[in-house]
Amino acid sequence: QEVARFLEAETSKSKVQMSIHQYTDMCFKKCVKKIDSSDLNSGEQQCLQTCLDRFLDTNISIVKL
Amino acid sequence: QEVARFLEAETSKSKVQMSIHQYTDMCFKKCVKKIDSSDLNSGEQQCLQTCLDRFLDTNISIVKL
Amino acid sequence: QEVARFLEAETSKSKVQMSIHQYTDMCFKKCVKKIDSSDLNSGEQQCLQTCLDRFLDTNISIVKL
Amino acid sequence: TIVREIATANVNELVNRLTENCFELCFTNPSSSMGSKDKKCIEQCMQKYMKSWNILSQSYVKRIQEAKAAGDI
Amino acid sequence: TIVREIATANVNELVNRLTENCFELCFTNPSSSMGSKDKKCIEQCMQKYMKSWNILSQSYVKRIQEAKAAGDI
Amino acid sequence: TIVREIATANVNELVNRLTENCFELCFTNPSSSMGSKDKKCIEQCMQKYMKSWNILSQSYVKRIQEAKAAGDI
Repeated sequence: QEVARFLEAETSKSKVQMSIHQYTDMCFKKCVKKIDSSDLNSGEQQCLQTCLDRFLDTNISIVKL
Repeated sequence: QEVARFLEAETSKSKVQMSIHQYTDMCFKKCVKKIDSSDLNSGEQQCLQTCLDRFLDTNISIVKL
Repeated sequence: QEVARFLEAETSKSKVQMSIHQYTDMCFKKCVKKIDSSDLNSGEQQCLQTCLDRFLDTNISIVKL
Repeated sequence: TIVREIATANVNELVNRLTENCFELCFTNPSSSMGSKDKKCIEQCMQKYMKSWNILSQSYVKRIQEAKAAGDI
Repeated sequence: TIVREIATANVNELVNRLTENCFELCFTNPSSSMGSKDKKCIEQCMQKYMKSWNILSQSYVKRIQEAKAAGDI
Repeated sequence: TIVREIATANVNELVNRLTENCFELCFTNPSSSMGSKDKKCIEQCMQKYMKSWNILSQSYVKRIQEAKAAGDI
């Protein structure tokens, strides 16, 4: 039973990570248009943050409707 | 054996539903460009219909070739 | 044990094929813009080749970094 | 059960595709917070998407039945 | 058997990607019915896609062998 | 073990998405060989991507906890 609980926790952690991969991919495509440094500038950081926030707002709205 | 047949039917239903999700996603992206009402206008409806028909034509042609 | 080795070989062959499907899809979209013949012209062939080479370069660089 | 797992996968697929499409249509320039106009857009988008799903779902099933009857597949 | 399942998955993947690419290339403005010009386009597109698959498949296998030989992967 | 399989799937997913994004950003017009400028671009792109992953990962976990606390999900 403890094994089952452990596996469930691992699977759930893995689902969270897969979601983060999906969001990073989507928001990186939207917000990072050129590579001229290894740092994110402030506009890119702001864009990434807003992208995630509005995407999760949309997701939560849809699940609630 | 009845359980096997039941599961097969469920799996096949699920594959059909996954295909419909894929077609809706693809044709919605092609045909719906703005949201100013909760109804589909006649142009959008026509576009969705044609999108599905030509996509299935393509699919059937390819499988037959 | 031989069954296990056989299955592993099949699975690995299948992963290679899935990768080739992914690369063909991506490079075909990049390189083939219109259909007016059943043959690839030399520009398209060159483009497909370069697309794959640079993609694999990128992949190998990332895995090594 | 496996039947419930299939149903959950189906709902998840719908929610994911709905979220992605309505996010793209309603937030072309995401602003710092979500206003009532954005909420209305999401709700209308969701209804449009569901109506599209219904139209395509009916057409698809009809088309597949015709193709089977004609021996095309 | 599992070997047949893998083969089927491979063919399905090919048919799905072929359909999507040739649909996009041959029906930029889908019309109300499919004519002979459309059919020709799909057939040519399919042949182009298969040729692309062959080129990339050979290059990929060659490249992977070189990378293995060079100790890059 | 299954834990190792999950970890491998996670790393593969990251490498695949990194490769695709950095290939698109660094090779808009792929040339016949890879130069030092291209290598630098890939390295910078990879660092930008990892930083994006970290920002979004922290925000996501924080947001989910807030939504759970507020009873939204």
